Amino acid sequence: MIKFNHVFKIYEKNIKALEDINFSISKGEFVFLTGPSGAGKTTILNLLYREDIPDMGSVFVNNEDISHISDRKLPFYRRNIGFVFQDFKLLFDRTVFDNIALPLVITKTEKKFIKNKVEEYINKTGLCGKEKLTPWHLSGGEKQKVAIARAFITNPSLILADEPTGNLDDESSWEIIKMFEEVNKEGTTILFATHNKELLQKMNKRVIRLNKGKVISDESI
Amino acid sequence: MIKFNHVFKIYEKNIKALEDINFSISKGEFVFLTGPSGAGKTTILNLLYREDIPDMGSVFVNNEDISHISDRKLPFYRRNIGFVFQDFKLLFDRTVFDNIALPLVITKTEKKFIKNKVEEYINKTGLCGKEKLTPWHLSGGEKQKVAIARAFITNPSLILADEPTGNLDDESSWEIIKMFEEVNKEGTTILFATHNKELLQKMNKRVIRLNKGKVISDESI
Amino acid sequence: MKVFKEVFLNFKKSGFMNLISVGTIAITIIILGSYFIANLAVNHFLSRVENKIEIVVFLKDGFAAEKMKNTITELESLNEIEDVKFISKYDAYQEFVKDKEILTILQSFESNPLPDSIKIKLKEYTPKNIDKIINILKSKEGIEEIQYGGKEIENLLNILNVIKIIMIVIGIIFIISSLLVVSNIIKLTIYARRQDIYIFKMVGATNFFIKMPFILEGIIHGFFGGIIGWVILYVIINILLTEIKKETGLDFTGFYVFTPSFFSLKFLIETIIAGILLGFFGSLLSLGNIKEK
Amino acid sequence: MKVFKEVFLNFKKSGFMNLISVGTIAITIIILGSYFIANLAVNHFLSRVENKIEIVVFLKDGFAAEKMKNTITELESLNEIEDVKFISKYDAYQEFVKDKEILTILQSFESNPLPDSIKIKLKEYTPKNIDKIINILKSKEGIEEIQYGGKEIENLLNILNVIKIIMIVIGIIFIISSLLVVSNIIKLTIYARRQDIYIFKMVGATNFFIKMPFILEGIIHGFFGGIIGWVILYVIINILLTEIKKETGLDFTGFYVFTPSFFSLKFLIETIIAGILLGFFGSLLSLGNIKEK
Ligand SMILES: Nc1ncnc2c1ncn2[C@@H]1O[C@H](COP(=O)(O)OP(=O)(O)OP(=O)(O)O)[C@@H](O)[C@H]1O
Ligand SMILES: Nc1ncnc2c1ncn2[C@@H]1O[C@H](COP(=O)(O)OP(=O)(O)OP(=O)(O)O)[C@@H](O)[C@H]1O
Ligand SMILES: [Mg+2]
Ligand SMILES: [Mg+2]
Repeated sequence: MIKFNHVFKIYEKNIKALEDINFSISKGEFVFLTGPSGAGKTTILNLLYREDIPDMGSVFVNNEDISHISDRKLPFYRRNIGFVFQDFKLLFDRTVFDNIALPLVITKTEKKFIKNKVEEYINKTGLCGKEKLTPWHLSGGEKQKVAIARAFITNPSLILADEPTGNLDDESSWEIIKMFEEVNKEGTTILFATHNKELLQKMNKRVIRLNKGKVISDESI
Repeated sequence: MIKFNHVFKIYEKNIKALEDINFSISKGEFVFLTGPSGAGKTTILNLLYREDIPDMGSVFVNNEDISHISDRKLPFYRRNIGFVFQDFKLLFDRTVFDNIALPLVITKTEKKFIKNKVEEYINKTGLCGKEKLTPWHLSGGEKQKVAIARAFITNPSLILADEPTGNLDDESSWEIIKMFEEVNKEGTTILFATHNKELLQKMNKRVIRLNKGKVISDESI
Repeated sequence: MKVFKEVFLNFKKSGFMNLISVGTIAITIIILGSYFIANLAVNHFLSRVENKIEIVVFLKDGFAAEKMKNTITELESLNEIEDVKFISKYDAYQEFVKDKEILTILQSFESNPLPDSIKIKLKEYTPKNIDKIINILKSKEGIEEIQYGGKEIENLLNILNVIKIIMIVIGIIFIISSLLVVSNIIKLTIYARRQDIYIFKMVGATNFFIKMPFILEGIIHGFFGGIIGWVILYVIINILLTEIKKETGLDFTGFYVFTPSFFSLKFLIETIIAGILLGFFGSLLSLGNIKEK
Repeated sequence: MKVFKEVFLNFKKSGFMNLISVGTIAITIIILGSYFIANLAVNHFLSRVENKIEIVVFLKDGFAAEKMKNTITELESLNEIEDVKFISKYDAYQEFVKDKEILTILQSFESNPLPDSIKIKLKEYTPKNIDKIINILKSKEGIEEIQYGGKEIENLLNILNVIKIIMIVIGIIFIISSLLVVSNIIKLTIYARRQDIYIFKMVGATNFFIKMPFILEGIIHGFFGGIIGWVILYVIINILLTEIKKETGLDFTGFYVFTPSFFSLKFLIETIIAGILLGFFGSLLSLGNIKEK
């Protein structure tokens, strides 16, 4: 489903964020992405989301080189992907409910359906009682939960998660991980960037290790 | 040095963020603050920084009820405290160098001194080579390091750190922790909010545990 | 429907920016409105001055009035001419004897000393038009003298025309300025929300979905800005007219620009339309190059 | 020094917002400048009209000129009066005989039929002033007739005064509007940077340290806005004058408002000062209620 083919990403001032990245992920896989700070995890996820394009090489999703998606089609490409951003990217002047509902609202989904769906994910992530608050009034972990719920709500076929448990305590983390496992069982492909060693060990999934923009290992533990 | 005396903080919609909080911290202590997401850790740190004032009870710092600090004196109170914010609060249109230098610049410190100091902390946090980038171009962990360096640069007598290792890999985390221990040995009081159980266990310091706005335990492990 | 909800949400959350946007449109409407009224007044005065200007052609005594008919018909067919009137020496006499002093003078003559004459009014008193008519008249027989005020009148007309040109230029400056200011304000409100726009793009919103609320918002702001601008203009002008009446005794309230019916309905609708257009084009101009992040 | 660095940084980083702010000030300067020039021109024309108005007092024949001296001195001492001139019947004759037609008429008289007269110019031609002078004159002996144009002139004067009041009101509207628009723009640029302001407060910056850069920025924007506004105004007016000359043959370039020296120096300095004041008060107004976060 996903294929990185000799991908390079070099930022201004000659910062080599990615150097010759090659890997493929099949449909339905659950893959962890790890590596020290600045290794290039977020960069890889951004390339997959077409937030950025590679300077060399190509990124294939469903056998399509996504660098060639036109601006007009881009929104529709993104709608198939759920992205839990590392910095959450929430709308600070909308309520938790509206933030989670956003991906459904922009596709003009039926109101009742939205309501049910949002309530389902508010329960799953443990945000009950916070529906009407805006992110200003949330704790760090609560914001992260909103970001996660928003990524799940459209039942996307691919979920990109950038350090989704960085601000969560162990208990919440495991509940969130359970959500990922559940949708993964139903066929959703997952690419999960994390620093959490305990998580990597306990989950026993494929792990792609990055360091300084290069893949240094790609194996199951 | 710090004393919470029957402190309550109730937000709109009757959200009890803190309920009857009592504890004291002596000068030079290193105290961890832990608890699940939404327990009230950030709220406690915000009260100490006078970003917010308690609805009931009082917070004493150096035997002064900080609710009574006038708006004119507030900036000077804050200059004695280093705060590593959970969401970093960096200036996105200034370079890493300028962000770290900010607390010194606003006190009109000598230029040369600023340069030396900033370079020292850029080295310590491992941000070498990123001085001239703006936070737009930093990875999550790098942003966190900038936030930490900024909090340390004024040699404050009190450092409040809100989940300062949430976005860092293990190795960087330990380097940062070493920085905290170092200044603590020189007499700086530290209040450190974290979810990281491993950290709590290895450090063997006093830990204040919160849950749903209440102190549930306060002991050394 | 969704789009309206977006607009409503924007309204609620950034009350401060709405105020600024509506306020700016109101101010521009006040400026444009004052200009519009001043322009009407100036044109009104100018046309009153112009209406008093006429070319008078005195005809040779004894020249058959019948022969003159052709000339008059020819003149009437010209584009530049508004009105041509033949005044016989008898008519002129009747007119003049109304003044008693002139009567005594006229009575000292044996017969009526006044000539037949033609009065010509032009549509536009440009030097070019005047020259053309004079030249035509000069080519005709039976004309004793042509009176049109000469250099004096020409100067006055020139000044009037200059005033007209200046008013048009000022009008253009004002309209462009208003559009720029309003679009600047809207640009800034969009800039202040660039983060939100970025997030919308990130979750897969189409450009249309993102831009529509801003355009609707511009229109709504224009609507309210127009109404507010009109109210303020109305109050200012009423105070002004009362002051003028007190100060000089002149009553302009009867002057057609300020009649209540005109001012309170047609003008209200015009200001609202102007406001809406300002808001619409302002937001359209600003959306050209949304920069997010 | 630090403050200047802040200002410079703000400049560099938000080029887009600077452009909008400078542009808006330039636009306001253009509007205020056109108003200013229009106002000068109007006042110039009005004073030319007023200068032609005078009160003429014809004296009784044979009344000793010596006795009139007292009246003249008394008139000269009045505040309302600009100038008083005695014209003897001999002077008047000399003046009139310049016209040949009148000469023939005058020669038909045995002696000089013209009376002695006094010409009075007022500083301000308000109905009140005119009434006062007329009443004083009426109380004097030896006066045959007072001529001041009567109702006609009074109406003209009223209209001139109305025009003056309207120009003043428009001026006030323009200045207030400009200030509001500029302060709105600055408010929005501050709003767009509210997050930065919040962070500054969080690290312990004083209010003065936070506000100073905005005020300096306002002043600098005003400076550049003033210069740009002046350049555009200069170009527009030059094009306008050339057009007018082509169209009507009138050459206004000699008219004192537009003389190069005036326009290129005094007026330049004035627009720059106006720009700076706009920027300064605009930012001061906006900073009153900084809302951060
Ligand atoms: N827009 C950019 N311009 C310049 N350099 C960038 C940009 N974005 C990222 N970088 C650099 O690329 C490198 C990789 O960044 P990336 O965000 O992918 O790291 P990461 O693995 O996500 O780290 P973290 O765990 O800290 O989030 C970093 O050194 C970063 O400074
Ligand atoms: N401004 C606010 N208005 C309303 N509720 C608030 C506000 N700030 C915080 N809260 C609520 O207070 C509670 C405590 O929040 P706090 O940020 O202190 O949690 P925390 O312990 O820091 O959690 P985390 O580990 O997720 O950062 C949360 O339930 C949060 O929703
Ligand atoms: Mg990252
Ligand atoms: Mg927190």
